Amino acid sequence: MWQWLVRLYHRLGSPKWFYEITSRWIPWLVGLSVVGCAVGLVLGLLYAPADYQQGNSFRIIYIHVPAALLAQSAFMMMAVAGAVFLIWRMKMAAWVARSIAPVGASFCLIALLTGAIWGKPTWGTWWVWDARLTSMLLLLFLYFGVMALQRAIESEDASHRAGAILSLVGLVNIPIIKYSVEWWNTLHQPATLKLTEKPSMHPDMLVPLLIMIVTTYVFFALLVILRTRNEVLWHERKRSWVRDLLES
Amino acid sequence: MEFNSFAEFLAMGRHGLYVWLSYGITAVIVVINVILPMMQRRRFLKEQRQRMRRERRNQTGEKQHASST
Amino acid sequence: MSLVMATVKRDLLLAARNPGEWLNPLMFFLMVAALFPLAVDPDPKFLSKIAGGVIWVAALLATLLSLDALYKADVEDGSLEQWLASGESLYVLALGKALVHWIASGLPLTLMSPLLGLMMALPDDAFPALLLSLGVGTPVLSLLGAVGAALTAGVRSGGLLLSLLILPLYIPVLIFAASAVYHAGIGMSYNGQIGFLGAMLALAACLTPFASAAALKLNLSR
Amino acid sequence: MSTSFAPDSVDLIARSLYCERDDRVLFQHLDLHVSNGHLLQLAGPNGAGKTTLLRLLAGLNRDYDGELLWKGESLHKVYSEYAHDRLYLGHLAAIKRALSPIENLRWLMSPWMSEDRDHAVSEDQLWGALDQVKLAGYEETPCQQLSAGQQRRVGLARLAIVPTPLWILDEPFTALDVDGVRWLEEQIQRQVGRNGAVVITSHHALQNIPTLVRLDLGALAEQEGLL
Repeated sequence: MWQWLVRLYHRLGSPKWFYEITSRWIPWLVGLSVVGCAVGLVLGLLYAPADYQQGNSFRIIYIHVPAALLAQSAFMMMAVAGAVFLIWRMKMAAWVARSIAPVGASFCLIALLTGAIWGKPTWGTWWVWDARLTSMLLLLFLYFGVMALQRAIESEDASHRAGAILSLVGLVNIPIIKYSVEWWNTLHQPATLKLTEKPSMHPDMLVPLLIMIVTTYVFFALLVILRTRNEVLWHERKRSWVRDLLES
Repeated sequence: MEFNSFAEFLAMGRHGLYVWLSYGITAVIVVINVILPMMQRRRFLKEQRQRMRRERRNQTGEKQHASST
Repeated sequence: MSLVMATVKRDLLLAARNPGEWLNPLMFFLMVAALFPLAVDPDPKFLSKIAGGVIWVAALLATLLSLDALYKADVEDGSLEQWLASGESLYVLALGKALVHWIASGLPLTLMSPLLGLMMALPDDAFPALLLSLGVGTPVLSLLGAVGAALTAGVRSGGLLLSLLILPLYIPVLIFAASAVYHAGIGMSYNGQIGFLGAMLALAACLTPFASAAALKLNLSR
Repeated sequence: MSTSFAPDSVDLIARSLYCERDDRVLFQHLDLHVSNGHLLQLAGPNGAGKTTLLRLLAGLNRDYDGELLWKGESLHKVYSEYAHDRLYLGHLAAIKRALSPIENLRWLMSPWMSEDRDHAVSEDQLWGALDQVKLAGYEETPCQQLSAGQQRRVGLARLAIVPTPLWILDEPFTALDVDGVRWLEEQIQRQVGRNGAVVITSHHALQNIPTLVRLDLGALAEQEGLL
């Protein structure tokens, strides 16, 4: 088992291996994303019953919740990849971390925008300082910070390391931020209608949501892989295997 | 099926604007995220192929130059 | 340890020679707070409600202003290189630098805050809470901010970038500190908030020097 | 200190060092041994990696492959002992312009001034060193009023006092006048003469030192086929 892990680690560290294996994965990931998205949306938009309080506007849940979940776990993955780079100096990890940042920020933006739009029919206004939306906004700021820092530092190695350090600091802070925002929210707003908190969800509503969550993770993997492959090509452009690839 | 007609589906019980706006914005962001890395890849391949062609031309040029002197 | 002590002494000496470095953020603190009555409403009843929050936002911005210079000069003139060459722990040095920053920024802000409290019609009961929250909260700002300062020390025009990185991390401090002042003003207990600020201070004092030390090394590669 | 260093007080070994920057290999298979009485001059064209190698040897940079040993142990494992035994003078002088030479020197020397160390440096030695580098009378003038050469001398004054057997100097001759250059040459000779060791990057021709070894990184790169 241990030896298998060590071998996997060395393989993961090899850009060429990564490029080749992901070439085989991409069709599967694309297929899964398309099928999952189609099934999830048909079930969610056509077959799930309307919410008794919110009516049909609740159907936004099928993008809002997966995007919000993903935006948070993507930050964690970015920080973990950064830590792997800091500790073992594995360049692949740095490229993965750099690829995650814009994708994670995109999903964070989706969660924010759909949350705001959802707020209009629910609360009657486009923006409410709701605890979840506020922590999403702060998460977006954290993403912006990491990306701005990576862009500002000229030396590539230093920019990877700086991004990794900042995302780790951010990771430690996220629970504190979430807790403090929730605490602040209970002070200022008496419990209003929460967007996504339901005592129990009808299975017809829940199943499409679960499908969409899984699909979003698969799609996220696809996007990160696409970006990481570009990083691999760029950094290995002088190696013979990339040259062979260019010749063909 | 929750809706009886396509028009009803689009209307989403008076919430059509919000639902479709959400899905529309999401679609735009998703498409951008797919297209950007693909364009980047295409640009990379083009630039590198050009660079290799240039290098090869320079190499053969040097050889000819060396043989002529 | 000797280099840390020498650095703390040297930086305090430098602050004494260039008083502008720490006086300017203080004046900025005063001016920002003066903007609110002018821009919003000078009615004391309204001001007393927002006073705690406004003073804290101003303190936060003033801290950010003074942070940019924390490591920049040390990176540019080679002091940082000599730290690393000395073999002494960068963790302790980062802690020392954050302490110097707090002495030159957080401490004077705290001492000056009652003046702003008067300007903003802060309720009498809230003054102890204001002093206490600033006293416990501003060291957290210095410690967290020092990480950002270390990360951006080698970046040209890193001041704005520094604010982008650090502001989201300041939110919890802002929330609990401003709420402590507000609750004190309406005669409620604010022990919980101060306790939370204290916990954040302990956590920041333990963890942020690691991040600062790692970030400082970035400015030395090459 | 006129006494000479113990015979095994300098023992710095580099084994098959490999270093690349921005996808370019600066050097590989590099072996070095610096011990007592050695003077090693790193030479080579700009961009050959002189400063990079110097910083690796000084322990300031861990971004390399291969081995660096100090007295037989990995340099970064015994870094605090190593740091106490070697003096590193960077290309940047670490001088604060608002402070006077004596205040600057006091800070620069602080790692060697704590009393629990053997041969702790005393305050008198600092004043004496400033006297040696012709800064007598300027000890308490803010450095911003001194010339660039004078400011560099503040940093160089450390050479007159620091009791470390190994010196690592990055372009120390920069911005010095004729007198300063002569003084610095004397210091290097004195250090080698008392059985200490010096590693230096400089375009300056060092003379009258029989133990001088020049390592030309440009020639090395050519030999290894890195160009």
